[in-house]
Amino acid sequence: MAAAVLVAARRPLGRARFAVAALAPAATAGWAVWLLATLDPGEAHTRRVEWVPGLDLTLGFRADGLAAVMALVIGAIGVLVCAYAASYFGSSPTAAKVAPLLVAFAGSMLGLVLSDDVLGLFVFWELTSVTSFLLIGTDDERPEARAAAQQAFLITGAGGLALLGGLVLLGQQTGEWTLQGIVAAAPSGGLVEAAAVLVLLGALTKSAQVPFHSWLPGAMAAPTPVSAYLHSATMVKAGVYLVARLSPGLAELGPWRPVVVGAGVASLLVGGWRALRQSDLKILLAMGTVSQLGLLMILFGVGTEEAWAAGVVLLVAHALFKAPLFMVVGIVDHATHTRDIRRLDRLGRRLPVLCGVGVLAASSMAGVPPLLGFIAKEEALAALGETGLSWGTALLVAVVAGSVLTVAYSGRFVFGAFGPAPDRGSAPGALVGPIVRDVHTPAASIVAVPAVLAGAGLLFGLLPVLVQPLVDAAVTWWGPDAHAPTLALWHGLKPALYWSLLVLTLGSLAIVARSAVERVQVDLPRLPGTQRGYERTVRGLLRGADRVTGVVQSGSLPTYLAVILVTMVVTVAVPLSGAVAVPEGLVLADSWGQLLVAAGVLGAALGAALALRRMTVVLLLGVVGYGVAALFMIQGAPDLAVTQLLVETLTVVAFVLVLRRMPERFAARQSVRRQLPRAALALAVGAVVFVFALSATVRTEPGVSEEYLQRSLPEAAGRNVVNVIVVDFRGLDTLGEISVVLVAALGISALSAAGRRGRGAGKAAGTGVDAAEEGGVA
Amino acid sequence: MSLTLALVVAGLVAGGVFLVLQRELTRIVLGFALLGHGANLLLLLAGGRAGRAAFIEGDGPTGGEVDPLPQALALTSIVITFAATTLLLALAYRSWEQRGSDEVEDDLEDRRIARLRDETDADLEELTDVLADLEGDTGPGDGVADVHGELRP
Amino acid sequence: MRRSVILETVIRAELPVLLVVSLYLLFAGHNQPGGGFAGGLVAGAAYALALVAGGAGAVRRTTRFQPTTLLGAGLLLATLTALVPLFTGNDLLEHDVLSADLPVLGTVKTTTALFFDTGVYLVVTGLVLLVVTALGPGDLDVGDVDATPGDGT
Amino acid sequence: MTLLLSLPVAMPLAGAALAVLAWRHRRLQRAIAVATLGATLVLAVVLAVTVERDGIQTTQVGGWPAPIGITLVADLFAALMLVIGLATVLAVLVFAIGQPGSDDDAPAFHPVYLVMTTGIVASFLTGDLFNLFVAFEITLTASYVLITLGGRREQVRTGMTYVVINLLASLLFLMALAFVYAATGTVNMADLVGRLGVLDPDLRLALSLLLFVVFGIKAAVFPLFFWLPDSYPTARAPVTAVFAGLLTKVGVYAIVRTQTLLFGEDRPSTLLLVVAGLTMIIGVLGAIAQDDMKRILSFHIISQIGYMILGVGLFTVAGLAGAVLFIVHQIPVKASLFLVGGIVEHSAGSTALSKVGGLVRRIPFAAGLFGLAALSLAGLPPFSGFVGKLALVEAGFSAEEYPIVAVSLVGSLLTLFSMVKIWNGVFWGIPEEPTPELLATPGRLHTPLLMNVSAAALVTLTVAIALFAGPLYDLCERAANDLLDPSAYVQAVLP
Repeated sequence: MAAAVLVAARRPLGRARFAVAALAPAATAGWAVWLLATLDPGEAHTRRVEWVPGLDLTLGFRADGLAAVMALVIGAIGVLVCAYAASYFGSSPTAAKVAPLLVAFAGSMLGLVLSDDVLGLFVFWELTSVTSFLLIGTDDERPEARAAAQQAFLITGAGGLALLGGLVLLGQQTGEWTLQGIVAAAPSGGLVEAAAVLVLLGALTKSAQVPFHSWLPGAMAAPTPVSAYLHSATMVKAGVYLVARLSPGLAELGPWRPVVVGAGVASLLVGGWRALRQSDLKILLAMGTVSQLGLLMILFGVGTEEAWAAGVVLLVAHALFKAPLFMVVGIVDHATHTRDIRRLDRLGRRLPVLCGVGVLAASSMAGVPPLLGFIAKEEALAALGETGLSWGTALLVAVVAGSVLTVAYSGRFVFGAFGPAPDRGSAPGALVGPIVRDVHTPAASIVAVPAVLAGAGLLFGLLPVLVQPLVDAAVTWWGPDAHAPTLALWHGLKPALYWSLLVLTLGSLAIVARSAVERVQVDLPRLPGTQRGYERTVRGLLRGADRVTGVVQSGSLPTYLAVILVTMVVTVAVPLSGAVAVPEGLVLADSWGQLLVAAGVLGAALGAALALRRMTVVLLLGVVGYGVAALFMIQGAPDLAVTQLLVETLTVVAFVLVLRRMPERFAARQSVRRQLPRAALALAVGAVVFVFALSATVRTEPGVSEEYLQRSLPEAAGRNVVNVIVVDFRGLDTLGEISVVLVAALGISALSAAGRRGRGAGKAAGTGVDAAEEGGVA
Repeated sequence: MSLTLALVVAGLVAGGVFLVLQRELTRIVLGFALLGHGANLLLLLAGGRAGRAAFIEGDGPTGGEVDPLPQALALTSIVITFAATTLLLALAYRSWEQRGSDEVEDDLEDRRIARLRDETDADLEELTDVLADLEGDTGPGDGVADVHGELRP
Repeated sequence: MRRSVILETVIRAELPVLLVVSLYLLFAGHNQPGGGFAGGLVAGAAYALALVAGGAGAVRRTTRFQPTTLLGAGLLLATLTALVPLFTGNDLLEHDVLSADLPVLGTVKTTTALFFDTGVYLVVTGLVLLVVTALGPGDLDVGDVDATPGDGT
Repeated sequence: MTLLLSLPVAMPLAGAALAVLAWRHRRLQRAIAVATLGATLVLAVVLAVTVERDGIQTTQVGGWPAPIGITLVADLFAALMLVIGLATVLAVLVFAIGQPGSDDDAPAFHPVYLVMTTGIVASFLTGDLFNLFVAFEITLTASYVLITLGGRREQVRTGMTYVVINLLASLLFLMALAFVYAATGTVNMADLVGRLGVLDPDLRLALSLLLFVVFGIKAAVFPLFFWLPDSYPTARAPVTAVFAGLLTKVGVYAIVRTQTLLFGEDRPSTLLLVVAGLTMIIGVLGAIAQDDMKRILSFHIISQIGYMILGVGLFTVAGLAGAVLFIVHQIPVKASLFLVGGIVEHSAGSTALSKVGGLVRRIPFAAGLFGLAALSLAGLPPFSGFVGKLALVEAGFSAEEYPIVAVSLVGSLLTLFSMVKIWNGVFWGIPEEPTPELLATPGRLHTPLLMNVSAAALVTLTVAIALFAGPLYDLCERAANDLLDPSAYVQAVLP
């Protein structure tokens, strides 16, 4: 069984075409059917691949009924989408790009629905986001495609991170890292509630639920086969699927129902309403998807067995009608080069077969008997009629309203695509373009694909017994005793039937009066757009980033240094203030000589800090250096003194060599007011160092030094202990030290070589690079 | 420990910091030289009071020798500081050669960012305009379908 | 730069003296103040002096090596001194005591640390040479082949 | 074990010396550099295997017992860093050799590069605080030279910032060492453990914070990182890659080492978490504000450092294990991203998002590499960054530090945002016509094989990290255990 996953997940190499690509989903579908046929209720095939056991990260697969249903949808729709895409793309180079991504997506999606371990599920979850990003951006030369891909990725990515947080929290709170375990534990508690909300955020964004739905219309920038597959039939169902998985265990948690059902109802209504005003057929369908997913959310999330089972039926039905609808739009687009219903006129007469397919699929969407959509809708209404919740009736009314909208936009789709063009006098149609007259007849092979799907919707509607096993298999997830309702076209005169009739009647009225509805829509105040919200967020982020960066990243070296030093002073001074101490044996000075030299050094240092001529500073620096050498000598460090003397001489020489070419004085002195903060900071640093030096001298026991004195002569044959330390005891330091010296020497030489090259070039060309650069500054 | 020495250290550090905070590269380099002296003296100070140099005259230490380890450490650090300071000086010199001035420049890109921009992602703007139409912010109207048509003749 | 013949002569005479001093510092370092570092600085300074006084030609006549060669050889010597004991089963940088009977000096006892210190000496000499030539008068380039006069014309 | 610990430190130095002697014989220099680093990497792997099997390894340099001499110590953390660091250094070297007109042309490049490697190795292995200072100086001085190699004006200007800031950090480090010595009389880290323990807690905290500031400058944490994005992007691609991949991590390594070994008892945990959060967010906001691929990536270095500090701040086994895993994953990822930046620069002449576009068509292979590395950086599964992020999230939740986990997740989203921004700006879109300058240079439109190979090698390494994340995480957990309980370390150094 893992083999099936692997086969599906493997990306065909090279220029795989859709025929090859279709093999993977075909295998998946076949495997799913076999699974459904052989699985006993409640049974499952499992396979676990430990990845990071220390983090409970396991790719644990569990193929149960629900997984098989999902796999069947993924596989079957996948095969058909491949068949469709083969005709759709023809031999365009895009095909080579899309085919492997589609298969990769199918593999990820399959992994998602087969995963039992939540972290493993998350892995596939994000993989579908990545493939979706790449597929939306197929046409990457168009800016909207890039932006849409980015938006989809960011919104689902944000949800994904919430999901990750939620899953980890859930796992840690329950100790269970599998869906099965979590559902069985049916946990509760404040943190679990927080975790559930986070998980739901992930699910809602993925399933494009209000208010996170804004990425889905944009995602329609993807090629139509991609839209049909990812953005209607499969990927967007991931969120719904996750809710379905967790609902049996978490539905009783406080925030669960309000969040899921609230978002679902909002999506159902907003999506339907928005769909009703679209002119672009594809966007119309996308809004319809938002609406349908809302209904699915409600069914799976409300937390009753019947609703859950109805959700499974609707999920299958939705795949069977939404995918062909997208395909129909793709064919229309191919044939007419537009998808705008204002430019399409009586297409139904020219393409009657296509029209038939479209009508069939749209009817299923609207819930017209005897199609599968009707059965699903009726089951849904029946289940929602008996939730037993205090606000059950309100929910039912909302769903009925949403269903009316569904009927209405289904009609808008059919009449928009295949009916007469709307009266152009009433609409501001100047920008729309002319009504299309030339129509290329699509190939039979491409029309056949949606026909098969729509036909399946009819077949299953007429013979619901064919779908029954799917629902039976899936519902075992709800509980060991759960039973799916028997699907049928005719259940007798029950409330659901009346509701269905009401929906269809009101919907039909809306279709008949569609121009009036359109006018009402124009006149009504507009709903606030979440797209603007997304845009504002991103803009705000960019602006905020600029502002923050503008503040912290001043680009000025003195500022950076000052910040570092202030940080040092503050962080150190706080604890140091608690440890101020005067060391034992503190004396004013070790000798008069020390005092004298010290005064000289301090004076010279002060002079160096304040001097205005470069050479003066260098000379004073030399005085400081020699003074320090003298202090070394007084301290009892002749080696240091000698070295310091030599180093100081060389430093001064080096400075003189460099500074003799520079202007004598520093640039105009800055005002005292501007120097004051620097002086203050300098004094603060000096003070901290001073206090620290006093306070740190607390050592009472001898350090390691005694060892050096003892061992120097007998073991290292040297009388100069300092030298012995340098070359022997701590020879590694010295080895490092000379490599520093070597590197510095090479660096200086390289810099001066570069300088000479610059000058050489300058001489050769008359105006050299450096000369030009200098000119640029001046 | 000698208070005088500690004060010298503090003074050198303060002077060094003051110079390092200036804008002229040469003063910055000089500041580091002062800071280096301060740090080296500090190391020595950490070894305790002044004493006899750490030479073994006879067969072994006679007591009263000054702590040799900080000296060795300071020796290493003098060399390292010298190497680094000289490299910095060469860099300052190169900078002066190139620009005819030895003041540190601010980072251009940072300054650009710091000047608050109003323009934002062009792609995003385009998408938003398109999608806002779809959502109905501008009502059913403008031609949208062709923007979204991935198949152009 | 005008060259002073007298200065050049004096310095050329002094050069060997300074070199001997530097070698003394190197060899005596283990027992007296000095060591490879101080020795190297003196040797380097001697050449620097020669450079300033006598120009590139003078230095080239007295130095057989490119400064980079000195650097490389010094580091190699020091590193090898560190590495060799590893292959005789000892620790990195472990030194052996050496003693030799020399004609004038009598029995000299030292350790392999001397080789290490010689490495230090060479590297430091190389550094000083490179620094002085890099920052030194522009017409006195010695360090870099591609900087010989005539390149730029 | 003497050989295994000593050779990685000394061999690159010997190589550097030979490379200096081979001045201007570029082929010879290349051969020396590659051979030395290759051999060192092999040794590091053997060392890691030994440490994994036999526990902490030590050697006393010069044969002097600690704390008289300098001790080289390899625990699991150090060994992991060593292997991954050397692999990255080697891959970047190959890139530099393959890149036409790179710094590899300068005779100083190879010796300096090798010396820098020594510094990095020594930083990981040394058990002596002063020797750590020396190792830092080796690394830094070499990096000063590398960042300004070529001496172009932009390089000199930004190199100046880099050198000045790091020099200041070095001097602060020196002062900190003086204080530590004044208080304890030793600089051997294992010896310090006991001697610091008896100090006044306030004094110890002051020492701890001073060292944290020092290493924080090098590791580029908030508010000490401002220098980094100004200086890194101007160096050539290989140099930036190795800086980005390793140098900041050496600082993080020092933070982890000192905070766990020396100051484990009174860690400033809350402070660290706050610093971590600010570093993540301010860093990634900086990235979002940029319009140049290399600058965006430079800000990401900072942001990602925040995640490592987060792990340290939690100060639990899980947190430290996450931090170690995160560092190990970051080194190759970051380096490979900058290498791809180098390929972009090579084939498009710029890395400014406004000046390039549609490169997925011209350099699809590099685009793919970027995609993998970018997803990894953004912490998306199934890549290595995801495992690291997951480890930190789990550790954060376990420690009940919810706010910082939330911040880290937000930071992760913003990282994704800016990676998508690079992808959209550089690899997608309408391809820019090659500039005449590019067309005039033969071979510019074609990426040299070695550049692709070395970038691919690093990406493969990150994929391998993801693939073997299970055993690797176990190693990290063991490393974290060792870090939290220094007694084994002390025992190994001072038997």
